[in-house]
Amino acid sequence: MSTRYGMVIDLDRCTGCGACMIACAAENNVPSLPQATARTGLTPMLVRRVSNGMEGQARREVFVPILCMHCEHETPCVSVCPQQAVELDKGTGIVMQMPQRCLGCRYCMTACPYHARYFNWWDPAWPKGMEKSLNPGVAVRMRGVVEKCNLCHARLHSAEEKAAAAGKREIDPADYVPACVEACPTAAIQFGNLADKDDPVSRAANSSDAFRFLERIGTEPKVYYKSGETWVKALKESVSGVEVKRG
Amino acid sequence: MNARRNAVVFGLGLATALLAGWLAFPRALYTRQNQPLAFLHKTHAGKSGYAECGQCHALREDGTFGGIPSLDTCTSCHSERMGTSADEAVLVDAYVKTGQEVPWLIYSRQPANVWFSHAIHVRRANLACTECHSTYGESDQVRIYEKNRISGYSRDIWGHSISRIHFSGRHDGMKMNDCEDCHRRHQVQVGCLGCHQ
Amino acid sequence: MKITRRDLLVWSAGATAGLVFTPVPYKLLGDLSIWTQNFPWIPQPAHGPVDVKESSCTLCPNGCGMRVRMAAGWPVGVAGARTNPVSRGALCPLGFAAHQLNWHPLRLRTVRHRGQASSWEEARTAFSKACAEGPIVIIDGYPGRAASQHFENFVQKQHGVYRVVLGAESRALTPYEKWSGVPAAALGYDLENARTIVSFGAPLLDGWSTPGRFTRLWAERAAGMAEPQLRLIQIEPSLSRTAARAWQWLAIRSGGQAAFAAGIARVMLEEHLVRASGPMPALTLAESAQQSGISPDAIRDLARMIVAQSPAVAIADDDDPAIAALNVVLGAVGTSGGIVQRTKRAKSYLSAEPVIPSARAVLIDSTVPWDFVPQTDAEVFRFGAWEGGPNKADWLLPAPGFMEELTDIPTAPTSAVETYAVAPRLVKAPPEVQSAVQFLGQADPDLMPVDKIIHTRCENLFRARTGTLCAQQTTPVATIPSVEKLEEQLRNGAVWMGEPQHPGGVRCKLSDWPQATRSECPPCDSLASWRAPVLPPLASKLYQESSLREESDRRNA
Amino acid sequence: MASTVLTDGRWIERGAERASLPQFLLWLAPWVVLLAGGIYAGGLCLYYGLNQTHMDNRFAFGLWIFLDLSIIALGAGAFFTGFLVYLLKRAELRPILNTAVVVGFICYSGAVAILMIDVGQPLRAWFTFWYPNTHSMLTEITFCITCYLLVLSIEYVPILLRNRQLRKLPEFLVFENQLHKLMPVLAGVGTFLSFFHQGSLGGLYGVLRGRPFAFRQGFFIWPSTFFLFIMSAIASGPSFLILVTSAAEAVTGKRLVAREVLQRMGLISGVLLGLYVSAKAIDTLIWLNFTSPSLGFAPWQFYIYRPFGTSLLFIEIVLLGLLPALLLLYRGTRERRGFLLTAAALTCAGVVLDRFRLTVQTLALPTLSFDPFLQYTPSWQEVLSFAGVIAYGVIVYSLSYRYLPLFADAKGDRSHVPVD
Repeated sequence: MSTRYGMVIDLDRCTGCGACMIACAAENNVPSLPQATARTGLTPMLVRRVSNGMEGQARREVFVPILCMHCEHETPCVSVCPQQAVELDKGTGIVMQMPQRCLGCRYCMTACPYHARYFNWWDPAWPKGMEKSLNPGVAVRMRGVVEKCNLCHARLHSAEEKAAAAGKREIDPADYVPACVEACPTAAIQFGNLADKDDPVSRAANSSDAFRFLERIGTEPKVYYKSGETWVKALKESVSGVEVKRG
Repeated sequence: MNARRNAVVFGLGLATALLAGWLAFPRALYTRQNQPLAFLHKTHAGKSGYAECGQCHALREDGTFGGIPSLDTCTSCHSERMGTSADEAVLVDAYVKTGQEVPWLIYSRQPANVWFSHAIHVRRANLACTECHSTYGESDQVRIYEKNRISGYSRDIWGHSISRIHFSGRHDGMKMNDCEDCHRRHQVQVGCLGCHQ
Repeated sequence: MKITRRDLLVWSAGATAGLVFTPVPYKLLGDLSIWTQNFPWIPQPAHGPVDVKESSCTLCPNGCGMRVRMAAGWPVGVAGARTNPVSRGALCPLGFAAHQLNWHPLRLRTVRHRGQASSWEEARTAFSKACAEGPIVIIDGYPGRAASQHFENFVQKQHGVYRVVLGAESRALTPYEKWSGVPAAALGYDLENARTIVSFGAPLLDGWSTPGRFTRLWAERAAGMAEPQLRLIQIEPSLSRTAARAWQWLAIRSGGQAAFAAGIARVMLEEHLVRASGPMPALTLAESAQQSGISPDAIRDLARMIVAQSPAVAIADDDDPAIAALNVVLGAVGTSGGIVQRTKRAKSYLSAEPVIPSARAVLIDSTVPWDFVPQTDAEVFRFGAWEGGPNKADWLLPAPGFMEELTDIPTAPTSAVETYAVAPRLVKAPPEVQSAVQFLGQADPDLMPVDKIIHTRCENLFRARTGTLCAQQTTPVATIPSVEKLEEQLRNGAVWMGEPQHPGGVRCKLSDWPQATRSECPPCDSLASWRAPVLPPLASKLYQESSLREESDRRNA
Repeated sequence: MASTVLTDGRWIERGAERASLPQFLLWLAPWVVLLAGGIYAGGLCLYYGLNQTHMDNRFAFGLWIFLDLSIIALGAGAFFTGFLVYLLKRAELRPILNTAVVVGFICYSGAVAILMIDVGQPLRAWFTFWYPNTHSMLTEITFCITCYLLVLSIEYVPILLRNRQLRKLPEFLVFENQLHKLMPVLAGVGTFLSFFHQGSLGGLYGVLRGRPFAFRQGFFIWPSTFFLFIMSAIASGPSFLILVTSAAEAVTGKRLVAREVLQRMGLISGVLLGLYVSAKAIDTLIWLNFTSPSLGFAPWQFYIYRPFGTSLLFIEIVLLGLLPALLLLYRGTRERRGFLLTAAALTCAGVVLDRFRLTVQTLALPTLSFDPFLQYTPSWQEVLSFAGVIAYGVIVYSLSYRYLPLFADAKGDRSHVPVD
């Protein structure tokens, strides 16, 4: 049975601390550039702050972590890439982005309704000496290519290598946990195999509180969200009037 | 007359280009470097009785590949000069005594964007080292290390024939195509990120 | 025969045609694109064996457990250590990039005297000269460490004084010390047994104290539950992160906290909801309602709810005595689920006033927040690993950075149980830096060095034979064969945890309602207890590359 | 004598009257400056990367893609005229054929040049040919456009070789004749290729199910925009040729093509435009009532953001669609030069507006319910580099006009007939 890695993010548990964003950036050698802004920066994991549009005591806010949804069906970015730099992996269900193949046409970015893809507008750079702190498992991307969440693929690599060295065929699930999942202080992000019906994640994904953004587009994203609050559930459908709180 | 002359001149141009492209170009494309020391696999395999590659080029506990042994492996025997060769002197004086690692030039070093797991290929797939590294482990002389001026890759990645045409059907290179060929032969399918990082 | 222009044309036509049948164009095309895949100016990660070291974070006095991935001898990744009983595997966001701080552009690397480049020798001579002339003050931002012990030993011999600068979480506990005589350093919140927590602007879900402790508790007992076992009520003017997630948020008028606390207390006493043990506030309910901007009914309802849902405790975001007094009235002091005494051992500290008279030299440890600037005419020796904007010290002395020195981790300020951990030196410090301890050590060589102090502390733990050692598995100290074993385990990231104490240890005598003394600090979106003057560069993800946190609240990173 | 130094008479067609060389150079000078500026701006983008533009992660496509799509549509006149002349044997259009080829060549080469700057890694662009993803509209476009540019260049060669001096070389003359035999074939190939890439350019956005504003259901594998783009391209191509030749006439002060030819082009344009507009109207209705709602998007919500209100829809379909179509279809208006030109201009404007809405508006609109509506203003580098392309076009056209027999049967009449 092939694996289908997926997530369930409990929005009621997310405190918007941003640990997932920084853990992700550190794990994946994402640079931090002084020129980068909220619209040109690189945040493969991005926590967005959403309000119910009201003011004063009636105001409610929720924090929505947005990452690549690893769409299972008619994956928008896969079909549009002119040179197979993106693919939906048969074995794992991970949507893989290959920066070394990418020519930077950015067609996939216009195709992604979740804005989960980011372009390297600048060459990556680190303060002098800090390149020593780069994660050896992840290649640094160059200017002019698109990158996104690959579900911390370096961790899957080491898990596989460990298994192989031990003479095992399957990896130990405990060895493969993406950085954001590991970092979340409230365990709001659950990660697991959606293809396995007994996996807590697939159970959570099938619960009544679970939903996916823009479900009706029909791309079958593998990142689910859940919340008990009605106004938060309403965010999945496209209705205008609720906007990102600036700052 | 005029036409014949043209033909000759045209042919001359053609010939020049072909010669330059097939003979001069490959030489010009690569820089040639010597290894810091003339390490001979044969001698070491023989004298020190290492039979298996894995005895020196071992896997670490976490399954990652150790690569070329660190200096202390050398020091275990070469703490003092063991012969009269010049390289022996260099080894002991420049490295063993100073404790500085030997800056070996790695023929088969893949770029940072490649993830290759020896554990998976050797333990799981039971491939012999020679599948990729040929019989260098038995060689009795050091090879010149050739580096591509543009890409910075070792020549072993592209393989030694510039055309990459091998009538045996098997390349001596370590290019992506070579990985793909082997994977095709063994019907192993991996996605892009199965081999890239 | 002469070569005509025509010949050249024909010749080059031939050459061009020939070139197509050589590898040249194709190989060049290929290599060129490979070149774009590894631009020479783009850094490459190092090769080398990877291993994981267990340690603790030293960037604020909460000492969360950390797992540090090391490759080729350098830290390449940080994660929370689940084995740590207090932080429980969580870190604040900044902790996840802390391993990059040592290369921060604002890292202090040279001794500076009034802006001019100077040397350690000159600094040392200046210091010993000042010591000879008169009393010196050593200011510590992280009391209870072996280094702090070292400082105290030094000032004892030099007839100087030892002062501390406490963070907001510790300051919030100081009123109880005044009223009960129990040192604030011995007090903590028994959050695990509370059913209601009234936070007066304390960023409980945003880096307050040990981030992992409360956020995990909240996640397990409150998050997304209609009827949570733990009710978090946030009293705050603006919709902060904590307020956004709280069970109830009361948008109070800025500066109305004390009045609001008084109102709650009055309702409790008037309606005899509590044993009338505390003093009656001067404010009438109407007045406190008016000052806090919350209707009397809302105050009354809240008071009743709090008592109904006890054990409850109020948590202040600073040393506001009114909120402490509310806890006294509420009977939350010295009871489980409230403010408890975790140890008998702790001593009380004298916190450093900004104004320091009659000192000849003031030595400020690198753990003191950068914005603490003493008002003194004495010579100021400021240690720091990074500089953060202007600081009026005569001497700026580059100190070891993150994970660059051996230190021990005393109990986190708000913890209900006593803990002890050791953070080993994982990274080689650059040759030009020196810690305050080393500096003093050179001034007075027969002081006990830090590793000795840590060893004696281990001996004490070993002799006391109480508590457990939390690592992959928890082992009672009593079963550990030797002190060496204990110390070794601690140095490898194990955490010692003391026995939970009986809560009744602390009693407050408070005759009349205290006057509000605290000054109002503006609402702040930066993480509560971070003490380094700079942020890791990756913090730009939160402050600059997204709109998650206000740029204005970012310290110069 | 200075005049003999500054003369290029022997390169100009015998009998054809052209401005004096200094005058010509004077005319070229500003365009050359502009071109230089464009090259500089483009160079900046290549050297420092695309941070020189004001595009960002949300506005990943900007001015360049919009204008590329536009000029490729307008350049469609080339293949379509070829198609009419060679395959449908409409010989009466032959006089305008050369212009059509040159204009097409300019539009396509310009577009390709801009695309090379627009991609982040131009040195790797050839991967598309080596590892093509056959499902991607962009692959289809890349292949077709490159091939068609090749075709256009080949079509351009004979015109080039008919230059007075080059003609003198016997080999060239032979070569040119051979090429001429090839022309019908090339026209066929060109038509085929254009048909596909014009369509694929429409598909480019039509397939984006993640962008419900652009997404369209379609027939077989092609979304409706695929066909709409082809229609709009062949409708606007002739109109654009009318504008270009008229512009040339205005500049040179000569009648270059017979009125009938232009009017014929106008009629063709009008017919196709009529078809296109009605098709578009139907498509829009389908989208409003079925496609968009089925994806969970109430269509009205796309039009609440100013300035992209429903008025834009009206302008595009009625003012810039129906109106010019009628103007071109009625002989009365078509034969009045003023109306003809206005109609042609409106037609082109309509197609450009369509491209604009598909590229820019699509990206500005939110997809997630909490997305903001986005603004984007191109940087001077983007604008200047594209201005460079226009300058390049003018220069190439001017040179071709001066030294090549663009209008084979144009009377080089000495008397300066005022443009009526």
